[in-house]
Amino acid sequence: MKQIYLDNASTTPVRPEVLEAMLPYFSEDFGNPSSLYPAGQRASDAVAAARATLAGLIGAKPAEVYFTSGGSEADNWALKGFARANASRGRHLITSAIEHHAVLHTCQALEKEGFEVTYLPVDGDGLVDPAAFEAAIRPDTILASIMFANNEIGTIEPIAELAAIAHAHDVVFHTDAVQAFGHEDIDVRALGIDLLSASAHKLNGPKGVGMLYARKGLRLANLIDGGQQERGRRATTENVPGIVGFAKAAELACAEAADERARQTALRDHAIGRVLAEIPHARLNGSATSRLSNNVNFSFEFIEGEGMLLQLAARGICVSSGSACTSGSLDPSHVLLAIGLPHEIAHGSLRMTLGRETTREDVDFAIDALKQTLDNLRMMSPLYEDYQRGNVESVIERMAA
Amino acid sequence: MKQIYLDNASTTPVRPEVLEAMLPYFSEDFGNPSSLYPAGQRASDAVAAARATLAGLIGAKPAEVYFTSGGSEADNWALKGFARANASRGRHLITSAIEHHAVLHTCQALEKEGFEVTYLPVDGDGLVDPAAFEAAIRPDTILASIMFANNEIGTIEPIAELAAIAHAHDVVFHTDAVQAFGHEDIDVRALGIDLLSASAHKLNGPKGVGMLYARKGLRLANLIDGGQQERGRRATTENVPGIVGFAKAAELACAEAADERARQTALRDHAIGRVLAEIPHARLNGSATSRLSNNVNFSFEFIEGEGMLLQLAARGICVSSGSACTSGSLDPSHVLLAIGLPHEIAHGSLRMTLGRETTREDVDFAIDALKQTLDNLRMMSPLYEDYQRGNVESVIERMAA
Amino acid sequence: MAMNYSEAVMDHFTNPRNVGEIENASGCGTVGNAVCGDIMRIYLDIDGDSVIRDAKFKTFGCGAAIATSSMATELVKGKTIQQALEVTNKAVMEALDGLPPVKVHCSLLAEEAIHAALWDYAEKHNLVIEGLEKPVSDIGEHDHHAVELVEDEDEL
Amino acid sequence: MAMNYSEAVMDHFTNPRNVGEIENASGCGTVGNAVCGDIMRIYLDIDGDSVIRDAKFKTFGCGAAIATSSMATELVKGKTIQQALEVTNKAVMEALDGLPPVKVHCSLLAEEAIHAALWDYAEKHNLVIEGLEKPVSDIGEHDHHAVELVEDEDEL
Ligand SMILES: Cc1ncc(COP(=O)(O)O)c(C=O)c1O
Ligand SMILES: Cc1ncc(COP(=O)(O)O)c(C=O)c1O
Repeated sequence: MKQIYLDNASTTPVRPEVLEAMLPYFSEDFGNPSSLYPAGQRASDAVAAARATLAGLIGAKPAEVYFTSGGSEADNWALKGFARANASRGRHLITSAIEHHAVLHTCQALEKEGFEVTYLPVDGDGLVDPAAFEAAIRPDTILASIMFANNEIGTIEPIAELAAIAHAHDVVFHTDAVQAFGHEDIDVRALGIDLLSASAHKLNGPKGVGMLYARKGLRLANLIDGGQQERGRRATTENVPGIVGFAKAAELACAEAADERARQTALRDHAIGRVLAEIPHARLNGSATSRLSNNVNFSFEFIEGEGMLLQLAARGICVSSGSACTSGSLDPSHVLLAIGLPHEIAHGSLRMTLGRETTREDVDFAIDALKQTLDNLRMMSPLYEDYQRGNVESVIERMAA
Repeated sequence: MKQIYLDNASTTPVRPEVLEAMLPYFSEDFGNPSSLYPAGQRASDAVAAARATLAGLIGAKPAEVYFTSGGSEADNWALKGFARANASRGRHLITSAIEHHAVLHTCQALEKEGFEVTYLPVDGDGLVDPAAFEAAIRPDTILASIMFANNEIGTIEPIAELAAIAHAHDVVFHTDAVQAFGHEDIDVRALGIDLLSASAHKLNGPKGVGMLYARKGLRLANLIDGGQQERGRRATTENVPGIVGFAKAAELACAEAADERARQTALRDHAIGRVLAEIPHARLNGSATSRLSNNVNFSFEFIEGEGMLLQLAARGICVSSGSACTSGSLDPSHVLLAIGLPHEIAHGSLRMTLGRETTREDVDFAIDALKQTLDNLRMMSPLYEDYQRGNVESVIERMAA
Repeated sequence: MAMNYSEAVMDHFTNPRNVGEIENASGCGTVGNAVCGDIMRIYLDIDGDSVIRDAKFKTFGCGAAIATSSMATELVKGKTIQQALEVTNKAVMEALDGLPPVKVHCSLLAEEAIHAALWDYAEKHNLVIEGLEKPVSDIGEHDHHAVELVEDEDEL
Repeated sequence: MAMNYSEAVMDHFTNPRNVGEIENASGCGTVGNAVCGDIMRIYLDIDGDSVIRDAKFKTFGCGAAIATSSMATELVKGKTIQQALEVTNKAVMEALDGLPPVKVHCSLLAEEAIHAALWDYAEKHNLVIEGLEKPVSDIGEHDHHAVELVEDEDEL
């Protein structure tokens, strides 16, 4: 059966050009970059070139880019590394309630180490309020971490504004840009970002590689101690093919970003328009305007998400409900709860995330399938029965009122 | 120019069968293993199969195997994770002076957190003395970490004996098996290993993936918090191709290990024999008997290592001096100093590590080139001039006496 | 963690048996709650000989919730009330060739829904069904935790 | 971190000029020590007009140590003593198209070795060479650290 992949926020296929760029480094130029002979030198040169490419794409210096095993490690390193190295200056951190678990669970781990964390609420669109952000800053606040764009509902946060506030109070600013890098334009200097996390597999690069940008001069405790790789700050034999693939993927993504943004925004708004027009009891989650061009997120009343996903999967549609990392869990998405959805409709949410290969036909096919699926599941739903009999009211209608 | 690669302890080329096994997971079955649709399910199944394979190869259960980004992360996680989670039971650790920096620098980081570490000396062959090990155990000792085999001099430690002593005193036993896995037979239950680190790129698998075996029931703090991957213990979207490649490489390596060990031991001893017979002022480092079958390590008097490496590289011979991670550093190898070499000859050491593709012709070619190189460099050496004029004596002769 | 559903579960999820309502059912029971993500409602048509002539269900919940509802209704159809009481969560799970640990609670919910429908039948007809206790109407929160622990044990 | 040597360094390392000894040299100086991994010995043949007619070296050390020795001897040959004093570590580095930061100390060593040979010449001939101070014979440990700091600055 034809598969329509609409889960690009979860992960993406490696582009052929990227795989091609990686291939020589598995079995030919496989040397250890730390070694002196040509096979190692070529690997070392490839890592240096990849570092320069990635640094250039975000307006940083090569020496400010550190390779990691992915977005999660970059988030952990930024928060734990900075907090632990700067604890003498203060033990308070600020983040938002809708961060990825790689940030939230890291904050919880830091709380166990004696740090205090403020989890800022967001508004109904998922936006952090700059005034509330400023109000949360205390004399002992050392670090703020606010994601560039949310992975579930696609909301883009006002990063430049938040970073400026942070700096006005001598607070270092980290952003998890895993969903934004390669999609939105990012210049760390212009935006005032001190620390930034990114991951290759979200932009048609390989899984298992990411990066942390850390502004020159920041003190950061190591997460992984050992050899002298990454200038003594992150040990392990470099994942040369992964690093090369990351740089290639990012280079291509950033070059095409403006065009893809325009194309995907049109597709996204087409999808949102059709759903709202054709499917009753549906609610768009996240901001309608400050939104990643590839993100569509709806809650559908009277049905539960996993059943919807499985039925869509049976029709060849690959989508997700909640974030990928928590699917399989029994808890509804913390992001949907944070934007004020009641549990019962948070359970019935669906995320469709477009990619560079997504066509209008794909989107239309998926929405047709979605309509059938929802009819099916609602027919089976005791809640819908109760609603139709007038025994309960619609939560979405109540929220909209 | 033909390249003769004799640096397999540093890293190895990915085998064609391994790359082939990995390829489908880049762009076809690229799904996120956490997702419910078929592309994700196939990725999830592949990770589960790889975990089962690797567990089987070391006599563990699949749920005791956790994937990491390499040997360094596994070492860091084992030591930091166990120490931090069990600090209430005691704050003393034991390790050896010849561990890889991924263990030694991690121990130093733990010392800064308030743990105490005993660095056991080794004998002239690089062996940890079990009696000294037992004597170092204190009532507050919680963890011992002794490497299975040393990466520079190839010495294989008496793991079963050390683990038994540790257990007799209720001390948990970790081993860095990065150099041993896929070469030596390892059964964690039979040997009494509680925690074990391994890395794919040392056995013809890909860079950027490793594993930590952690015996069921051990408490371990997370190093990387976030999503629910690896049963909530190590967050990040799984590096599916890397994991698949690791399992395939390990499976092949373990299947061939007995034959390769025999073949390489013969080659190794041929190399050692030729060097000792044909090159004056040479000293074999490491144990002659309890030694990895692929490791040859010599110190040559009157010359310095980097010059030797570069001249050999100019002749197409890829070898190393000290461990790969520290090449480019000015300090002589801590391992060579720990086995009692004076600085001046620690600087002149050479490691040749054989691989599955190494032939007898390769070894002979390399030794012929080595002889020329040493002649060259000694002719250039003021120390050799002094020695020939009778102004100084040979350190190696003095040590042998 | 991906869901590894058996073929039987997938079959009962994609082609659920006995979906629907029974007008003027002999007994009807609803268990679970939307906050926890699962609600099951089971309708039973029971004849004068205490034989369950028909069973229908409506379920709001995951794939496993729908599959267990479908299987539970299949299993009780044609059975006497006493036989139906033997359709435990284990029986439902076995009939479905097992469930992922995290989904075991769905089979408990199905058992409870049958019990709730029987309890409703008994109340309406002023009967006492031997061995039937008043079912917990809300089998949500508490149970999840128990199940998560089980899962942990199972996996480690 | 891999070594990124310039082509000039690699050339002087693989084909070093002026390797050897000068019997009855006018001056000979040795600097560095084996513990730190670098020793350089330079022999000078100086004529009555204070012109360096020949220079030879022997070096125990890394590729950069050998290349800087080779280049330093090349640079002083044919020069007067006063001109030779202008062959600083910077001059040697420039002639080699630069050195990796971690290897800068090798060029200092080469400068010191020339000075040591000139000092020896001066002592033997009871001369005072203007601008020449007694060279540090052991230019090892201390210097490494200074250089490492430089490298850090440079890289970040
Ligand atoms: C003994 C030992 N431990 C740990 C490591 C680190 O492994 P990796 O480079 O995969 O992090 C290595 C190799 O570099 C090693 O030889
Ligand atoms: C916003 C965000 N942060 C962090 C991550 C973690 O990235 P990775 O899977 O590369 O560790 C993800 C994706 O899973 C994400 O969407």
